[in-house]
Amino acid sequence: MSPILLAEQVLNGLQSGVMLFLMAAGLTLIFGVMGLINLAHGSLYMIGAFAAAAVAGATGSFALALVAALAAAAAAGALIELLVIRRLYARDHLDQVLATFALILILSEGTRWLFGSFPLYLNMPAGLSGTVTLPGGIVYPVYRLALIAVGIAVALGLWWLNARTRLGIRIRAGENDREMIAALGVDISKLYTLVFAIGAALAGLAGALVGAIQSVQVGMGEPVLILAFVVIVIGGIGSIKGALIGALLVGLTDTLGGVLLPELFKLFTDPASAAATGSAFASMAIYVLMAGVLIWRPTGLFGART
Amino acid sequence: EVKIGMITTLSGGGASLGIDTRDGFMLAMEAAGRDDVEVIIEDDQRKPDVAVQLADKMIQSEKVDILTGIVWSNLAMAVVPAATAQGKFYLSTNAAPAQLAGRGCNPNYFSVSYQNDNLHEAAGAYAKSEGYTNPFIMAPNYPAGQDSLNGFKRFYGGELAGEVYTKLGQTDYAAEIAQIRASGADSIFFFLPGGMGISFLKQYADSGVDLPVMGPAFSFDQAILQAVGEAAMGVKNGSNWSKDLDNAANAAFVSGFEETYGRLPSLYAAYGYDTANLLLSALDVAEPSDAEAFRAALKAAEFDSVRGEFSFDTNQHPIQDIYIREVIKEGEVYTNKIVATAIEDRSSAYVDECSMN
Amino acid sequence: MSRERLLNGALLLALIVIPGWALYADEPFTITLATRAVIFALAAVGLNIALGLGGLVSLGHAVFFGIGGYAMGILASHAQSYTPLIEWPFVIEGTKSMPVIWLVAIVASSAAALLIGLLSLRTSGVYFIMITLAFGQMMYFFAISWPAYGGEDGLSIYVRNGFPGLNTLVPIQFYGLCLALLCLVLAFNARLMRSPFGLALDAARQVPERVRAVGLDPRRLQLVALVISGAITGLAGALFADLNRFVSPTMLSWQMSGEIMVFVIIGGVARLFGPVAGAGIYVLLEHLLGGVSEYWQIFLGLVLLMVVLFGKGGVVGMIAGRRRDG
Amino acid sequence: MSLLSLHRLTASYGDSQALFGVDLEIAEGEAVAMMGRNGMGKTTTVHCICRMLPAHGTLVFDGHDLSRLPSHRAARLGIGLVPEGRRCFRDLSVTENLIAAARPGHWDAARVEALFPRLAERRGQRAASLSGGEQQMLAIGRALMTNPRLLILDEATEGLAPTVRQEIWQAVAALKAETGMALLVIDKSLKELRWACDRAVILERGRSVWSGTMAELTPEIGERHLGL
Amino acid sequence: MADPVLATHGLSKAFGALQASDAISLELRAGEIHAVIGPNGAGKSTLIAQICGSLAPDAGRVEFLGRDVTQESTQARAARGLARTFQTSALAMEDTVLQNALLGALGASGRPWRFFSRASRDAALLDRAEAALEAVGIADLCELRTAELSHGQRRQLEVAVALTLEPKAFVMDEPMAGLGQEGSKRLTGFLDGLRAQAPILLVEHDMDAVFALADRISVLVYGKVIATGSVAEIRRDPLVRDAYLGDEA
Ligand SMILES: Nc1ncnc2c1ncn2[C@@H]1O[C@H](COP(=O)(O)OP(=O)(O)OP(=O)(O)O)[C@@H](O)[C@H]1O
Ligand SMILES: Nc1ncnc2c1ncn2[C@@H]1O[C@H](COP(=O)(O)OP(=O)(O)OP(=O)(O)O)[C@@H](O)[C@H]1O
Ligand SMILES: [Mg+2]
Ligand SMILES: [Mg+2]
Repeated sequence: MSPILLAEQVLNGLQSGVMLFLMAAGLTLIFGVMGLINLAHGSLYMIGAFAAAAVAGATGSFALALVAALAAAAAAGALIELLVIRRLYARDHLDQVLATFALILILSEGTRWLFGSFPLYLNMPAGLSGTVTLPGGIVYPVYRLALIAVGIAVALGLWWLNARTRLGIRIRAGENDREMIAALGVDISKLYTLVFAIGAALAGLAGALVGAIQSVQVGMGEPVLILAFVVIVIGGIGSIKGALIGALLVGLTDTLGGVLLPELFKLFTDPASAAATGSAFASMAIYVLMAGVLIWRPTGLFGART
Repeated sequence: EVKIGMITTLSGGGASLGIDTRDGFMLAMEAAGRDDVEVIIEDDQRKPDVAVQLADKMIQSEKVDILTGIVWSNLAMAVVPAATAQGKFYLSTNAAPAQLAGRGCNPNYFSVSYQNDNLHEAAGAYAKSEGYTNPFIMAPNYPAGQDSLNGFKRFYGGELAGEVYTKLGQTDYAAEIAQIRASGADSIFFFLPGGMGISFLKQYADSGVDLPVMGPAFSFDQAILQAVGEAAMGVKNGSNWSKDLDNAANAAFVSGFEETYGRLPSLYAAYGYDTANLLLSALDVAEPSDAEAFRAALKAAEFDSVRGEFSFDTNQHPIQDIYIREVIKEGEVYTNKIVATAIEDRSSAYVDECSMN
Repeated sequence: MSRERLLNGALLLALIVIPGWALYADEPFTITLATRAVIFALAAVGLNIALGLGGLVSLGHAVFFGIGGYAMGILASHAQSYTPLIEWPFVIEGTKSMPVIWLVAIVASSAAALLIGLLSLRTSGVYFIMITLAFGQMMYFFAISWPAYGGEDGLSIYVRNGFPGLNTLVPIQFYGLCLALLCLVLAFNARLMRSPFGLALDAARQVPERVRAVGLDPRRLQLVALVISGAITGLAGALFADLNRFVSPTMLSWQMSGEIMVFVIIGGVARLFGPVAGAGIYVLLEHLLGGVSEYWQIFLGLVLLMVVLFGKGGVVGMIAGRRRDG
Repeated sequence: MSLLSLHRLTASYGDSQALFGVDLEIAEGEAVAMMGRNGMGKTTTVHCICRMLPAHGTLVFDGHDLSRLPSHRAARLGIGLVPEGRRCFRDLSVTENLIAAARPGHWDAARVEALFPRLAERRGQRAASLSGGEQQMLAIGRALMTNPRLLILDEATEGLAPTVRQEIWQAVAALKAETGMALLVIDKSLKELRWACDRAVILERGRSVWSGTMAELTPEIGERHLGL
Repeated sequence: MADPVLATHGLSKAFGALQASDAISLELRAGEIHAVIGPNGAGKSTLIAQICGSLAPDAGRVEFLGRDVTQESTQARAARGLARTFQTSALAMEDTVLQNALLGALGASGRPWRFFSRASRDAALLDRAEAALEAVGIADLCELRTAELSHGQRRQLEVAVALTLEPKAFVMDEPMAGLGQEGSKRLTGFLDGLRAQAPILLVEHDMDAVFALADRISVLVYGKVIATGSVAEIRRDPLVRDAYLGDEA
């Protein structure tokens, strides 16, 4: 493998990491900061993608599609929080798991009922299609560079919200002791609805942005959900920095594992079975990474030590 | 009174395939208008254990005579051996894994669609006939994916620029596209069913790499093409059916399907339709309760297939022509047209392993 | 007699009466359905020991379920094709005898639980959920792409395995076998909950530092609980594979882990009969709603949602009230 | 007119009733001690006032009927709580704990740090790793950040060193004198309560059984109700 | 003089720049109550954590019954007979008071690997648990769930659980905290008698109790022992008055 190809693959890994962060960002907020296990996060991602596809199909405008994705996911998030999640903060994680599992069923099948079973069309705007040549001769799609930019902007925004604003501090306080923060005069219920809606909107945004280069279909949210959890847990729950670094690690491991492991096995067997064996190990790579990180650091890379 | 049990995927991510299967099947059933045939349809959720449970239910409490409808090979492998072991007939509308064509063939099992390798073989034959000398081939790492690449290689037979297995369910193909770019390939063959194919094609179209692309029909089928859009234009795909196949049965099927359901039919609909017609033709001759006679009637395949000439080989898999289609745009709709015949009278690679010779 | 005991009795009675009726009315599929529920209940009883008593929220129990399933699949497929499992250093043949398969399933899944436990118990809370999920995913992807035993296509066993003195192909006999195992395990579980071990485990879940301060090692208690739990779920996996005469990687998927967990939660965490009620209700809902509409999962979702929102402590909690110990 | 007035207050935890009729009046600027043996309902009464536990009976603060308000609204009317067991926000730093509670008024982080210099030294430290006494100071500081008109101190000097305790009582007295803040104080040290409070109520088995000025609290009464 | 039951030699622990324990050497002798007092944040709980094994010291040793236990786990030390109470109650809140006490008895018995017998029917365990609850005066609460106890009642249970261990030494972190006047008085009387059973290392801010109970007092300031002596000596010590006691002396 030539050095330039390797460099390109490293870049691909980092890029896919940022994309993963974008997908995980909303979950970081809801899970990491509010401490709520929201399995329905993937469904909110799907709702964003479907809303975008529907609006893009009707109006032809990608900008409007993004707005629609944000709005639809935020609205769905707020509604879900008011009707369901609100009753679950005081319960243990298990009730949250079951309730949000039920929400997956409802939202997925509801979406299918509305939009049918066939994948939808959503493409990137013409202005962002095509490639640029980076220094070193790497040809790279413009749209992916735009995704990197959005991902980094979201990371900074979240970090600022969480660490630097009173809203962020109060939310984290509520995560420690809801009753107490309310007794100090903070309307924590309203804050939580707001945060949940923001998290949902981020999921919707990711769904729309990533949906333009992937397939928009029912069920698209579930693989993302698992990956997003992997990312957050590797980074350490509640840490935005951790989520970003976790995402980059996962992106790199996944990409380089898929590329390098088959090469490695080619040293031992014929190309066809090397490709198969290598890719078999590659598909386990991120889980091996996660288990390894947790065994080494039981609360993730940047999680709070007790 | 004959009962037919259809087990197919009607909910969740893979539902579109099952829905087309069902709609094609029912189109033929309703056209026949026979009130002595009852079809029971159930949703397998794409889970093997649910499919097994449904098969048990249909056999044990509904007492069906014939089962059909399963889309996925892994579900077929869960249901078919047990069902045929209990003396039921199974007619496959899609999935036709190698085991069931070879060592595991069974007198009560018929594949009406194809043998899984066929469409990949067509792409391989096409690559050879086009004179490609350095294709890059790619499929997900699971049995069907491995069969796919083997099928392609079987009829292509030349050098490869690269052979890559991706993860099942992968959504980002930047790394593979970079490998393709660097490999010096002169063409690409890929098998990535469902959403994986959509993702790959969108990303490929935006990558600046511009090589001819081939694949089996699954990734370029009617339902999926609309989601891929412009990115699929010009792609060559191997198929045993196309909506522009010139025969009377096909014309009637395509217009009837469009009229009834308001959309163009897919491959799966065509297989469903053919399966129903095959069944009906056999029911005209014999009752399923008379297994010997019914089997013979099925095997005769006295029906008008939408694929034109159609007969069964000794392993009860089809012998048929396999074509190459090209993705085109008709008005606002993306669809396919046949551009070549890849292999004539193709049976399957495993027929000699089947003991029913 | 407490309401919970009455409820437990009623559930047990239903498990006997319903299949009895089905036998009488010649509805063999109802028996198959009941068998499915009983096996799922067994898997969930296993999980409940880790999750309810030990507080170990494992999202990787499909590993044990799947290992049990593959123990049956591998042994039976070798017996079917008359090829030995291994030939070196000594020959091991496949088998079609259920008791042997069960034993292998239990040993293999406890070994897996021991290994996973040793590594995972360093973490706790949500991290534990995720690390068990990680092990589950590793097994799943391994099974999918490992060609020897069918990969994603799985392994088909054409005839059910045998049990001395029974014809397991007769639905009611196989059902009886599964029910007997479930009762055995429930009886064990009932003893366990009140035993000294149960007391210490319960405390280890709530205040590990206190348990340490009285001279016990909470992690070791939890490890033993996980091993017991994995063994039971593994046994259920072997039965499930036998019910379907088929095993595939879906038994190892995270959705499977999630489903087993859902059985426990809807039934009632840490309640003896919670998993039984949960599995029964789930199988019943799946069966009844499946015919209602193509979008039946919406209704399933709504029912589950109602159970969490309005029934604290699952169905058993709803009916029998809050848990009383002692 | 009294700032806070409770009349025949009753409350239950699920099936078990904990308060059977508590009467309590606190006037603007007054410091009242609430006394009673362990488990007699002092904390329960505080929870009712802060709307953390539903209650029956009259519950009026500054002319507002509290019994219909959610907890945060009651707090915004000017009730500040230093809860039993401190309950600092574990994962937040000292400064963040203070910011989380902040509401406009003359108390801000700088003033709190001036009152408790130890907190200034530990500004960036996670609350969970503070020493017991430091957490207690933080809990008081946090309640002050809400700029309350009534400050409730539930065992606020538990676990504090004698010197610190003296400082706190002095600070409390100064607060009262300076800002006219009313106080409801639960504490076990009778000596210090006498020094800091104007009046006292005594609870016994969920009922207020005695009330009067500190001077009226004779040793006999102490012996009868408090087991002194 | 007999060997001390429990001793620390030069225990040191730093949290970043903060020296929480600075070469602490202490002894707890048979039959005595040795009080450790000091300002908040002086490092008392940190010292206890190192003695009991939940925190590893940077340097120094812990000796218990003449054996170096520095490398041993918390549970191993507890099994040797070192009982502690926590500054913030650590109890199984969902369980009953009796079950919490039974847990202590079970720990002391060292036989938790019994899967079939019933814990609440085990006479040996039950006797121990009930005796301990009786001793601290909450035997009548034994069927209540711990979450239903008031703060003070939980403090009492905390001590009872330590008692069930029938240990060779007690380490208590502010057992009086949260107890009312009456409760403190009662516990003081109780601890007074307990020293005959096993010596007590007592961390406490309740000076009435400390002065009434302690045979010796060590004063910890900024992680250092600045004075050790009898009650009278400590009360007189101007350094201690300044750093800690104020007018309490
Ligand atoms: N969460 C609860 N559930 C049930 N009962 C409770 C609960 N909290 C307290 N109780 C009961 O209510 C009564 C009053 O408790 P409360 O906490 O108000 O006492 P207190 O006067 O503050 O005592 P202490 O001085 O020990 O803190 C006690 O008898 C206690 O058992
Ligand atoms: N994990 C930690 N990280 C950083 N600092 C810590 C940690 N644990 C304790 N400290 C600091 O070490 C010092 C000693 O704490 P310790 O809890 O031992 O005090 P203490 O003497 O028990 O005080 P108190 O009487 O208030 O309980 C405190 O200043 C505390 O903030
Ligand atoms: Mg209290
Ligand atoms: Mg302390």
